[in-house]
Amino acid sequence: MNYLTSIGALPLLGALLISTLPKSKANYAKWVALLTSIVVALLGLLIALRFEIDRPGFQFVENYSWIPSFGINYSLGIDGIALVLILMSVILVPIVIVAGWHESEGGRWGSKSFYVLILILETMMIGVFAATDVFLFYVFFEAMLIPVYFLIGGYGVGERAAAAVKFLLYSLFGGLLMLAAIIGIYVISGHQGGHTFDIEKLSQLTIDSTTQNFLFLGFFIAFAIKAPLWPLHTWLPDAAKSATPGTSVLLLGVLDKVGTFGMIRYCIKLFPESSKTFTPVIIVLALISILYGAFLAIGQKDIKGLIAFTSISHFGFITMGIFAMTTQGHSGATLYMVNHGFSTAALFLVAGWISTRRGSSIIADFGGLQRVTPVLAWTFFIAGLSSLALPGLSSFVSEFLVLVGTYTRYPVAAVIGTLGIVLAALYILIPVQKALHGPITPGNENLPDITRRERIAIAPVIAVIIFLGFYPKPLLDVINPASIATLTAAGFSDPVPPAGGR
Amino acid sequence: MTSNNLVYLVALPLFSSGFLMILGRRADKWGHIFATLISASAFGIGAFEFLQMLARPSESRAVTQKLFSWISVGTFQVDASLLLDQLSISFVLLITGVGTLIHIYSIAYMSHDLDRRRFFAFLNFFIAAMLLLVLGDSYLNLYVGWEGVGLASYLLIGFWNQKPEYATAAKKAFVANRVGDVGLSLAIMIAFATFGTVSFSGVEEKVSGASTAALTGIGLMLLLAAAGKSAQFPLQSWLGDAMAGPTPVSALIHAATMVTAGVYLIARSNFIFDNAPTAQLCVVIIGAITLMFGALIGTAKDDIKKALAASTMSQIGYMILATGLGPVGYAFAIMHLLTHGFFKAGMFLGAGSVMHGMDDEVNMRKYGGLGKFMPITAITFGLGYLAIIGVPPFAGFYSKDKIIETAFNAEGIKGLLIGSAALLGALVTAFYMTRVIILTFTGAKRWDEKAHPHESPFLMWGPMAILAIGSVASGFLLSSGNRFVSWLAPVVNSHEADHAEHVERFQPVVVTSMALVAVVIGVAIAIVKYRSQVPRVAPTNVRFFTRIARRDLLQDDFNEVVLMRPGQALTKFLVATDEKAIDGAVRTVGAVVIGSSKGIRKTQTGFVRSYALLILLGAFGLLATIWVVTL
Amino acid sequence: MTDSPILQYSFLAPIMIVLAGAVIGVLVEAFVAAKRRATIQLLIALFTIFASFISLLRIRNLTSAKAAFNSVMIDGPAIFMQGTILLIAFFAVMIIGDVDHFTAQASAVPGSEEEKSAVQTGRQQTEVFPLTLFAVAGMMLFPAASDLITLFVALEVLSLPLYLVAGLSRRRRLFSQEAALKYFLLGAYSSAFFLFGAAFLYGFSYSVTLAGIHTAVIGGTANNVFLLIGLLFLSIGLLFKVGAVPFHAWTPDVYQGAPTPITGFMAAATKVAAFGALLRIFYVTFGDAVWNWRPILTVIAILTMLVGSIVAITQRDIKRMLAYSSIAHAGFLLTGVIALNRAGLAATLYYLLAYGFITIGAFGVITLVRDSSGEITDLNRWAGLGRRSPKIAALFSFFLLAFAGIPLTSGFIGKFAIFTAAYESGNIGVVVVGVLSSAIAAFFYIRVIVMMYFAESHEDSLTVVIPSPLTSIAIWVSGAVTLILGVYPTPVLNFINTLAIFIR
Amino acid sequence: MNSANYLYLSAMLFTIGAVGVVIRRNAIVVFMCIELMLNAANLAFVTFARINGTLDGQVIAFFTMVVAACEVVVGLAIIVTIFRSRRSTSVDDASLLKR
Repeated sequence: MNYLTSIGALPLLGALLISTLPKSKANYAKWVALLTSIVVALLGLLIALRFEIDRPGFQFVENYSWIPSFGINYSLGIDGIALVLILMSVILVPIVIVAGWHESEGGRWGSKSFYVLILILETMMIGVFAATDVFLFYVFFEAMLIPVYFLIGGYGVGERAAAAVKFLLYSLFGGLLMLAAIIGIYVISGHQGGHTFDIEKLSQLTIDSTTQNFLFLGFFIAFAIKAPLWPLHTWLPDAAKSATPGTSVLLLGVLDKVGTFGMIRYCIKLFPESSKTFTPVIIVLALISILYGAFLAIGQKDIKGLIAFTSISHFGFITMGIFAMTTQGHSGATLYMVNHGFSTAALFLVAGWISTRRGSSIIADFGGLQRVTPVLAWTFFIAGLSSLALPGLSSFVSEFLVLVGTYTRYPVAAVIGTLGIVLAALYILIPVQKALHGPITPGNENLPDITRRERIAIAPVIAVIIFLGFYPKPLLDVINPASIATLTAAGFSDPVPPAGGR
Repeated sequence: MTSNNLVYLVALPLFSSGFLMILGRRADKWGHIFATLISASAFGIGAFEFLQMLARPSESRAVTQKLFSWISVGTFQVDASLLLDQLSISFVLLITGVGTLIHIYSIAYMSHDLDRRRFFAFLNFFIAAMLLLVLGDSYLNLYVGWEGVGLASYLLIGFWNQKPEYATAAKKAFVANRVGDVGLSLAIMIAFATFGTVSFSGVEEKVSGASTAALTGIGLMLLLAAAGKSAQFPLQSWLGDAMAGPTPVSALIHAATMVTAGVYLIARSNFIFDNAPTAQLCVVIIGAITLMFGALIGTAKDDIKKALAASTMSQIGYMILATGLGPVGYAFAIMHLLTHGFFKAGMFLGAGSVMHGMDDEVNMRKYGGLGKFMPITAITFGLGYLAIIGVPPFAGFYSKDKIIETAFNAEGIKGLLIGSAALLGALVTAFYMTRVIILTFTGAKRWDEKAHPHESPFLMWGPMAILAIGSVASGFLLSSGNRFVSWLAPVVNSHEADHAEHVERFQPVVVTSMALVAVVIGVAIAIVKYRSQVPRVAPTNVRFFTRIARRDLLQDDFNEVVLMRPGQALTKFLVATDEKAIDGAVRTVGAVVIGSSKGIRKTQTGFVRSYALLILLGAFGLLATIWVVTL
Repeated sequence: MTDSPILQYSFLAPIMIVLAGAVIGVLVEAFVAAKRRATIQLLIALFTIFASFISLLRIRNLTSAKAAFNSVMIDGPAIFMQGTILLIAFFAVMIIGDVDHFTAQASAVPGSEEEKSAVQTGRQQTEVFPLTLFAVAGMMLFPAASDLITLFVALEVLSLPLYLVAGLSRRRRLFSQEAALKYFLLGAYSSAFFLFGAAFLYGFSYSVTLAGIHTAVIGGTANNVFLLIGLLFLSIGLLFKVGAVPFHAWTPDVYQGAPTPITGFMAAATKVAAFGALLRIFYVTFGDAVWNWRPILTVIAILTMLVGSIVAITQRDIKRMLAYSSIAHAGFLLTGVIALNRAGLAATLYYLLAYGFITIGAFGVITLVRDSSGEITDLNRWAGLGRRSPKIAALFSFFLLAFAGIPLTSGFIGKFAIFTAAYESGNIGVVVVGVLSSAIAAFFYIRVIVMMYFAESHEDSLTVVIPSPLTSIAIWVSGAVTLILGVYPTPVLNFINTLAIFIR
Repeated sequence: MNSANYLYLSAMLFTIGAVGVVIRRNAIVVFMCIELMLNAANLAFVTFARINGTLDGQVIAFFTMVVAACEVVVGLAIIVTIFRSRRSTSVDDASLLKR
């Protein structure tokens, strides 16, 4: 059975089904979408169960010739890193659908299009993580932008069109640079034993260092825009402010992970030498992202903008973990991607709910919500705690792993990065104080508390956040071999503690 | 040795807390009882383990329980695993014992609060986190509890967070704690980078192989962590504001247990500090500074809780000071910690009882002569008072006296300096505590006619009484026959120190006499000063020193000028930078492209002749180019 | 030495069928009643193109390639390009078939009584069909021509009818006539350059055949100055036709003024023909003088990509915008010429096919967006189209994304192939500029999508007419081809790979 | 006479034509300048044919004349139509399409 193709094609089928629904039955669209995404999520879990932890290399491999004249194959396969990211994506989609049950109704178009776009996006998300052919990856990488673009521009709020365009142009710019680099490495592969896009074969090439540096930059800039890394981040706050909460969750939770995923899968794997060369610069950029994102989050007046900037800070951690080139850094960064997905989802969904209720996302418009809507307030608080990496919640494990992994190789960077945790306390607790504590701001007295549907949506997210905080082992067991394999292939080994002894 | 019971110590209150939160209003009726029972049963487990431990020989008293593999990445292996040894059992008993008493007290104290159930859920959560802190077998496990108690403290300080200043106080406490947490994080990172492990036993085993620099680094970072959690200089400023929380919280968290976690951390890391003299010296200095700092603030406070908080800060300064004095100091530090836990918690509960009777008035200038109206409170408070100023045979005498003695006997000039500081601190302590007693319980009444001071109900005075007994007896019990020192010896490795050549600069008798003289002086000054009429409103034409002492020795002003304002300015600057410079740069690129677009558009004049000219010029241009290129 | 000429009629058949169809069209115009002319002309044109295509299919595997006494070279690339031109023409004619776009009487003064009565009585002149067929014939000959005379004649045969049809718009006739005038004057101007260049190539090599000139280039003994002048001026004529900077100035004006179906046809088919000739000349004839022309062509390609992309950003008229877009695409295609390798040839061929269909489809959609006074090309008035006619807007967006080279469209595969070829040949700088200008270009394609979907519409007069069945077929087939070539291009690529060798 | 001189003449004629197109306004004159350029090319063809002694160049000259004639037909048609609409033959008047 072609698991990966099936899981990728299922949402597409769902989308097709929805688009054939007659107008009179348009309200079935959300149910079809929900059912599809649940089936996909279950299939995702099945794949996870059948995944063999100890087997090296890609699993569930599928390989068909697609465009043989360019050596392009439709090849899929997942390692531990891809598996957990796919798993996160397919779990988030049904949650987003349930959470934003009425999101589709405020858009320029009907709800049918909304769910078609969401499901198409899901296919792309799965594809981008599962592709083992660089060309195929690129196809998903770029094609993914289109549904998001319409989701932001069509169903968002405020300056949605401008934000959508900004998002698309930034991403396209990065994507095109990557295209040039992809072409470059493809041409080189042609000189060394035949044109190919196969990631494994490409990683065997010998490339002189100048070329390698340029190609690396082509890939890296694309990923740094996606991730986003300072100073290429300015599209993200705008997009997050404008998009619907559900879209933002997928945008920050999944799409942006493609950037950091790409750094591991492509930058380091294909260009180990250049990765080494650029590491100092990247670590510095990551550090700037951590602190800068945190400071800007503190300075935000809009709750969605705040969450966006916290994400920039978190992506700084992830990037730092990746380029620390230690097992802890890599596994931590990968785990961080998953954890960030869930904690941002929780933050964004709750922020979205309260903004919808209040009709504003300006933090100052709230106040005393803990009295009015206690359950919403508490969920927001827990999500916030996860975002500030409180031990016992999922983000802590990953953030700490990243820091520890960085420290063993780049102590100064780790020390500076650790300062981020103080800022994290500020950027979470300041809005918590302003929005949840204090006297009830006039106009908020009668906001309704969480509904049953919202409970159903948020409960699994909170559960995952808490569970992974205490027991991240299932994920780490899957991630570790892949991290080690990446680092070994790139020629890195962990520093040995001087007093390690035996 | 392993034990299967340890996990329940943490799990029971944790579960109870989550349970009460999830049930919400449905548990309002019985939530407080449930939480108290849970806390009591935790004490029961602790007592059971303690008895078991007593039955074993001293070198095999520690028990462990491995729960599961928590984080496992490469060589970074951390188990969720608990360790109960002589040091942790002391804490477990203190936490669950005092904790249960305070639970009981709170049933009455919070009886009029609509959110009493939530309060108890938080208390249980605190108990769980604090127990995890002292039971974790590695720095990372400790860290979980460490931040957990920080969170509990945040939640409880901000329990009445509808008042903005309370919410601010909560946030301040959390942030200051986080600064300390940076220290703990870094200490763990250095430890892992140095030893390849972060468990206490692992680090202890390999400590000899580490460089002094690494150990000093770890030590200093641990000290930073301790300073944050235990309100030591320079991270002390949050503790006074933390009094915003309900008084039982102040008693439990901000007097008896959580704030002493720093002392625990340093004592637990004795193997690091013993090998890092520089770090040890810093510990001593910080302790000495803080004990003076707190004591001086205490002399100027009119708010009874803030006065007690300053006193707490000062007393923890003593403990920190003691932990910096090497193997002999640890036991005295912990002993003082335990006695302090009794008398300070007792006094806080007493303060709560006073507030309870005085409609939540906290200004001592509006008390006066309350001893008549609340005799039990006055007596229990008074016993705690005698304990804290160090009057024999009350508990504080034994523990503080040992610390002062050890301080004086430290090597070289250091010993004289810190000894004097500790002695002076004792004098000031006697002064300000006497002031509290005089202002509150004696003299003329200064309260409004509306107030009807009355004694608190049994549920409140019962725990106070028990704590008062502790304040009286615990010192003697612990110190007689060096009982506690030898109890802790296997943990803090003080055996060798006992045998080592010890320079006794001052005989114990001398030190004790000096201390008692200091106390008498302190008490006498206070009586002279406050015997006469005390104004209801604090006089403003006071000396410069009083003014800055009232302002907490300018600690908040310092933070505001040095950290907060620059931080806010930086934030504003960065927000502007992001908008103007970074996004601006992107927009500039766009503007340049659009500008050139408009520029080039102008060449499209619509006149066919100009197009022809363009072609002609193009031809010439190409001709010229080809000429240059090929010829 | 004078053998009787062997013309190889079977090779020439496709061209001759088209020419014959054109001549029949002229006769129909002369003798058939006005009311039925349009239908008959349309059927003749479609049938002609179809027949020509069939005859082209029959010769596609022939090995020998020379025809008409070595004047015409029916080799793989020529066959592919002829086929592409025929396909494009077929669908273009379908859109042209909606004669409402064309003036009833070209000779009538705009706004005159004469014109009105012609419209009212339905006396529609239909010269556009035979003229189109003549142009198609010229286009088919152009990439196959292998001597200077044939090249020149083909150039004129394809150009002259286009000059005329550009002026045939029914509405905004002054624009249309102006477009015709500009196109004509500048086209003639550039063909003078072409001819002058041809003269010097003849002077350089003393041969008029491309093969003969090639021999002279290899020999290297002849007068180099003549070669350079000849090469340069000849190129100017060709670069003019493809709309390369700085010979592009006519493009926006003519694209905007000409009747939209013609614009589509011109943009798609002329580009194929002109690039066909350009490829043949640079690959076959001057391939060994690459160091002489590559720097120039590189500069031109870079300028073309940048100018096209940049200027398009601030355009307010959709047709003008697509004109600049076509300039930018000419730049991308030039990178395929510069590559000078087999991959470059194959990529260019693929790109031309893809681009042709995208263009036909896009302009086909534009013909549908009208108000009572005719087509609306002002971009601001496209606001809200996505709400009013979601399907058409979606299709147009798809074409725009294909222009922009988003994956899963033919435009992406084309761009990928052509940049790969350029990179392979070592012209990495061109690739980088190409990529950057693609990014710039994305901006204005997306701007249109934003207009259609995200801008609030101000007026309601704008409607999308229900397309005639033929136009429908044309645009939806174009859409399908664009998708198929984007998702599964393998068969076409394989086919191209078997063909992509020039024969000298 | 050195046949190179014919080439110079041809080049001059071409240049005159090319520049004439740019500087003259009347559509007919512009068109005639283009014809001049075509004929300059013809002269070059014929000259080269003479230098080399082959006939190809002369044949092309004839072709060119025919093509030029066709061009005249088409061109005049367009110019006349424009004239009828605008009552002007100045190429500068036809400048509605710009920017």
